[in-house]
Amino acid sequence: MSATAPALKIREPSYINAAYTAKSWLLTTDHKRIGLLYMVAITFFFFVGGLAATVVRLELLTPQGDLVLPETYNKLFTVHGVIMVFFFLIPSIPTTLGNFLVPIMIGARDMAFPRLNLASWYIFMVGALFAIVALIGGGVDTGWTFYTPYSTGFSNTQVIPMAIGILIAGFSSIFTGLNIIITVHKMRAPGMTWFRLPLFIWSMYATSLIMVLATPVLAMTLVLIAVERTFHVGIFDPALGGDPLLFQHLFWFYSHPAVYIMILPGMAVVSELITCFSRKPIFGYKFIAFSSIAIAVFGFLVWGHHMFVSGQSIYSSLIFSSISFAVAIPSAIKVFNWTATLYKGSISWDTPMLYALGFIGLFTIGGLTGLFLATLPVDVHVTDTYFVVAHFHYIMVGSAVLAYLGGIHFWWPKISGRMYPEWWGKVSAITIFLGFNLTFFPQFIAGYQGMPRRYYAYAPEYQVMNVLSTAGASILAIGYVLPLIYLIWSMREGEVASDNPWGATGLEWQTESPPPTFNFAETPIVTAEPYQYNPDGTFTPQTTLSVRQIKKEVAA
Amino acid sequence: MTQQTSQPTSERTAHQAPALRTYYLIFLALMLLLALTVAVSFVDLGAFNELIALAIAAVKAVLVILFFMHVRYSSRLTWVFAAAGFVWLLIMVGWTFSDYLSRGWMR
Amino acid sequence: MTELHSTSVGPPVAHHFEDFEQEHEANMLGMWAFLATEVLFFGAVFVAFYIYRSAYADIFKEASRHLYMSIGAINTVVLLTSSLTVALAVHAGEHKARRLMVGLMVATLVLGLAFLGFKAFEYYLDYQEHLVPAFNFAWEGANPAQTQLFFVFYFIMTLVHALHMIIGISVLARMIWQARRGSYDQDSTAVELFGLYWHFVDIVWIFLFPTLYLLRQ
Amino acid sequence: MLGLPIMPDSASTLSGSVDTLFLVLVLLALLFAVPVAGLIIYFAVKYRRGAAVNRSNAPIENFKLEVTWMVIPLILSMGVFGWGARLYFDMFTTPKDGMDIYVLGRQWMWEFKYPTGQRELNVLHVPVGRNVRLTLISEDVIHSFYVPAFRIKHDVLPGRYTTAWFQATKPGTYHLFCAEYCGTEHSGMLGSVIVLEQKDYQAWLDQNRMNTGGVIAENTSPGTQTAVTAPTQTMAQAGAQTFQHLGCYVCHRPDGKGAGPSLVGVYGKPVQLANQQVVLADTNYIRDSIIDPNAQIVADYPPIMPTYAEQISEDDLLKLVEYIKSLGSGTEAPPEMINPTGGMPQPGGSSGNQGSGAQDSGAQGSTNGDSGGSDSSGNGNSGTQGSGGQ
Repeated sequence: MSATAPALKIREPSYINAAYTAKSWLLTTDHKRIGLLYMVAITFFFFVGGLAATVVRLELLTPQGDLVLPETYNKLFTVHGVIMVFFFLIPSIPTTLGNFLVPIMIGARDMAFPRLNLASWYIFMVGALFAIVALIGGGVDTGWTFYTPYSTGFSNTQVIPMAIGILIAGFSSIFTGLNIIITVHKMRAPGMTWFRLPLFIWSMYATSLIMVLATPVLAMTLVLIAVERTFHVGIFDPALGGDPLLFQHLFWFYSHPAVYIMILPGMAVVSELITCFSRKPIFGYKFIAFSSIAIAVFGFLVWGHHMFVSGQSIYSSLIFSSISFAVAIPSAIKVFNWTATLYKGSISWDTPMLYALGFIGLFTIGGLTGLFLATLPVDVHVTDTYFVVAHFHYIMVGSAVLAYLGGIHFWWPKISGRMYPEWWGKVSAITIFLGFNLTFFPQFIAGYQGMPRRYYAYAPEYQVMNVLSTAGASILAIGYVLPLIYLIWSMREGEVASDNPWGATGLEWQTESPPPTFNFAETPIVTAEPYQYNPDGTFTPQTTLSVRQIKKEVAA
Repeated sequence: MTQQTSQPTSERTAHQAPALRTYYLIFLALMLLLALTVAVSFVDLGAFNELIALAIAAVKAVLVILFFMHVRYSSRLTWVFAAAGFVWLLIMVGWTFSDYLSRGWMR
Repeated sequence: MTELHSTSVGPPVAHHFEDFEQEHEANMLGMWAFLATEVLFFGAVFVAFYIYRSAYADIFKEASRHLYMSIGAINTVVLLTSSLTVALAVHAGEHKARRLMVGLMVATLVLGLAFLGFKAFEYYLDYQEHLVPAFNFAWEGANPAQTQLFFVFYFIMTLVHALHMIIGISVLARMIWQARRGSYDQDSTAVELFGLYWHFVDIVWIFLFPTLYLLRQ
Repeated sequence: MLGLPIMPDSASTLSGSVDTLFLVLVLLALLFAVPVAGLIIYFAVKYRRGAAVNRSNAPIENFKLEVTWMVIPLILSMGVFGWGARLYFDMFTTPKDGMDIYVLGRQWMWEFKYPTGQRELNVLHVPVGRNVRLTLISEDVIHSFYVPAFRIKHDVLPGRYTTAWFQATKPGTYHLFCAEYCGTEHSGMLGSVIVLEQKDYQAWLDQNRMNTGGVIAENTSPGTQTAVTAPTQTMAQAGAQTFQHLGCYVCHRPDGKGAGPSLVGVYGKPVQLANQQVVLADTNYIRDSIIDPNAQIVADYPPIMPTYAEQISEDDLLKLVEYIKSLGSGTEAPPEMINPTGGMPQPGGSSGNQGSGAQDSGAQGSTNGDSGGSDSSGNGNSGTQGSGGQ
């Protein structure tokens, strides 16, 4: 195809070219192929969820409800929430980039449990099937939070299939997390000590902790919901002795840490990008590494800040509020360290870096507004308003999706063996950043003005902000579609990528692009700390015994 | 999160299993504890009934984990993994009950 | 892992592992991580139960008196014994005593089935006494709703536990078949893994028994 | 305060404090965000690849710096937490004086009940400058009572009274929203709070006082249906009628010589239970004792009261609560706070609360049903004897 093509012939077949049959993909145990299977699935769900959001935003263009029926609107925002949270954001980075990169970055040939890895994809797809059945069967109108007793006794929609779908997808998440944890513990290449691990691995490890320890609680909670809904036995029904707040405790025990399942992997990606494109070792490696673990652990102690006005004891609220402030510290550490990394770097403004810098901006806003919500009396006013909506979109959409896209661009040459078109990449990054802010910043204002969330029609004074928001959403939509188009295009037409186009230090860049099935011809030996970048563009890769050197020696 | 250095030792210790006698002794202890907990349940000790019953259950569980499940003879990493679930369970219990127990303080 | 030289003798190692030790430890740790998940899975329903138990202490105690403590106690003995047999089976496996191991696995299987048998019999008695929520629940005493809540939790907890037993027994049955053919002669990791799982299911019952049956004073 | 255009109306004693705290938070946020954003842009431009700048001795770690930027945010955030906690306590500590209003939420409307007997749908009239204590309950799912101009919000739960309070400072009409998603017409569950000057409020009360009965004022503002129902009796009177009607008086005699304890002066007092606990007889206690009488048995009385979960609507419950509150009121000292940790009972030491049992009343027949009944299909039977927990 191009001048470099002949060079490929002397290589081992890459994981993509190893076999071409559908069976070789659907029954693969190769972590890289499984990562791609996930990528296809979650991309589909991203656009399904996005479609629902589009209709929601259009409906909100005018104060009165005139586009869809209220029932439909309620189902739309529920679909948007459920799909985006459980079928896009939670699996997004861990199952795609995580699956693809974790073994390579630590110099392993595969995940610790390759068959379990494939099984989790199938489990995910079965869960997704239930969710789709629930959607086709009439949808769900409870909101993604499934608050009782509405979900158990009042909603007439497909709550149970949806709950089963989420439960099943949850097990997929558990198995992915378990696999990553064991892989990190047991599969590291010689010389890959804990403090030589790329920060991506630290964050993925922290993410996996949450997946393994929080998800089962959601699973049991959904079982209880299904039982209650089927048999009307009063688990959460006050008329029969139950307590609806207990559901909220159990639900948020998972769902608050779940937010960190979404954002920690984003931090994982950004840590890699910032240092690589600054050509400088990351500032405060250990602080960033431990802050990931701290976020994961503290994340379990703050769930009650979703319940400050719920009727929870006010003493409990005080505890949850104070710890919520504490959880901001490790997040702040990361932001400060990323910023400090830029100092005296040699910064290139490639697409992944634009995404990473955008991430820091959006994450800062999202994180700081989180402090507003941790502040008890302010939360009383703005909880369940658009302020909250804006806040968590800044974290879960702004930050997490920007990081995901930044990561996809950064590792695209490794994944596909091709470069993405740089100009289009920059256009999409800037479009998304601007569109996002225009969409969600006005929602902070609408929220403080008092516009409740999940409203299908609203008081006229909020219209200005909603019009701005809808306008931003249309820009955002373009920004999201662009990468889909040009990345697919680049798979065939893109410039062929070299093994290490960014001059990066990680092990994944010391093997071929795309990597062979078992990642390395021989187990690499890790000889260096991560991120040994120099401002002149040179760097020390983590393994000096590169695949090709070994090959040469073998040949000689 | 043990360091690399602990791994070789763990490999060696992983196959140290308790002697057969230990299994029988532990089984005996479990049976005695079972008898004890059933016996206590017939005595009204007020709030202590619950405390004792759960304490005995915890002791039994620890015996099973340490000996039957070989944690006593395993690497520190295994200890951490075995403890993690219970530690997080305690978080869930503690923080949830912090709400329920203090709800009546102010209405 | 620092040792790169994989041994040429010994059990076969999956392609992505360096050696048997690494594979064995990864498998064991994987099971432990899974059990940590299970702790939280059961933990959630325990937390819910104890919340209501603290709110309706007297009602739950009264309800508890309608369970058959004798059956619960017998089942505890059965399950603890099966834990012993599994531990011995693992021991036998490590000492390459195939016949003994198979025998102990069969004993475990029988004990597991006995547990389920007793449990089923107890369910039948509960049914006869109209204690099955949503099916035939009828309560003469005070506070039927809260009492029913007790039985809801009783059934959810024991059924989820029984489901774990059934899964364990199914796996065990297949493993006995494999073990007879000598599949675990070189590498009995699978038996160890099963042992961990089985012990965990036992531990759940160790807590279920006092929680449901004994807190009646 | 400050009247920024992005701020909603500020019309309660607390709203100014919340706004101040909010603005302080905005300032603190800017204090962090602006330098971070500024530095990122500055570095990204100054140290862009190819720029000829001094890059020597680039630091890659600095322990002191790390500690500094951990400790300073921690101190600041703990300060904000403390400030917030204080204000939160004020928000959630119901003042002892003021007027009571009962709020019933149901899919998808608000009903307000005044102790004086008036009943309103979706519109709440309150006077300026008086504490208004709200007792909130839902008949179906969780709603949330949200008045942005007052900066108050509280979930309205089924099966449990929650309380909120405010003191309006500025006459006007303010939005009332349901802030917790509650089903199809969630966004239609709107209302308004009309704050009147004291004298206007008095006039409004007089206009709607007693004896005309039925709907006397149809007051439709866009999107809200509303009606004032003028009373024929106060809530306590209605409650007394229910009390009589259902035969509660048979057991709960004022002299305490019936099968159940006297209810005179119970409200707000500690109650000695048979299981040796002491509980505060608040609205929830009264409610629970009617719905679920055997959960908390008053010491020295047999557990013979049947449950009334099936027979009584939330509306009637509120009336009974108001009636029981009114019994012996005025003569009593303000309620004391019970601290359960410190309140370990001495058996037999129930000297102070002899007549204060609260084995409660119930309602047999259905009542003059002006509101929907409770939703659930309990399996209640006419509970008879009972376990009577020990």
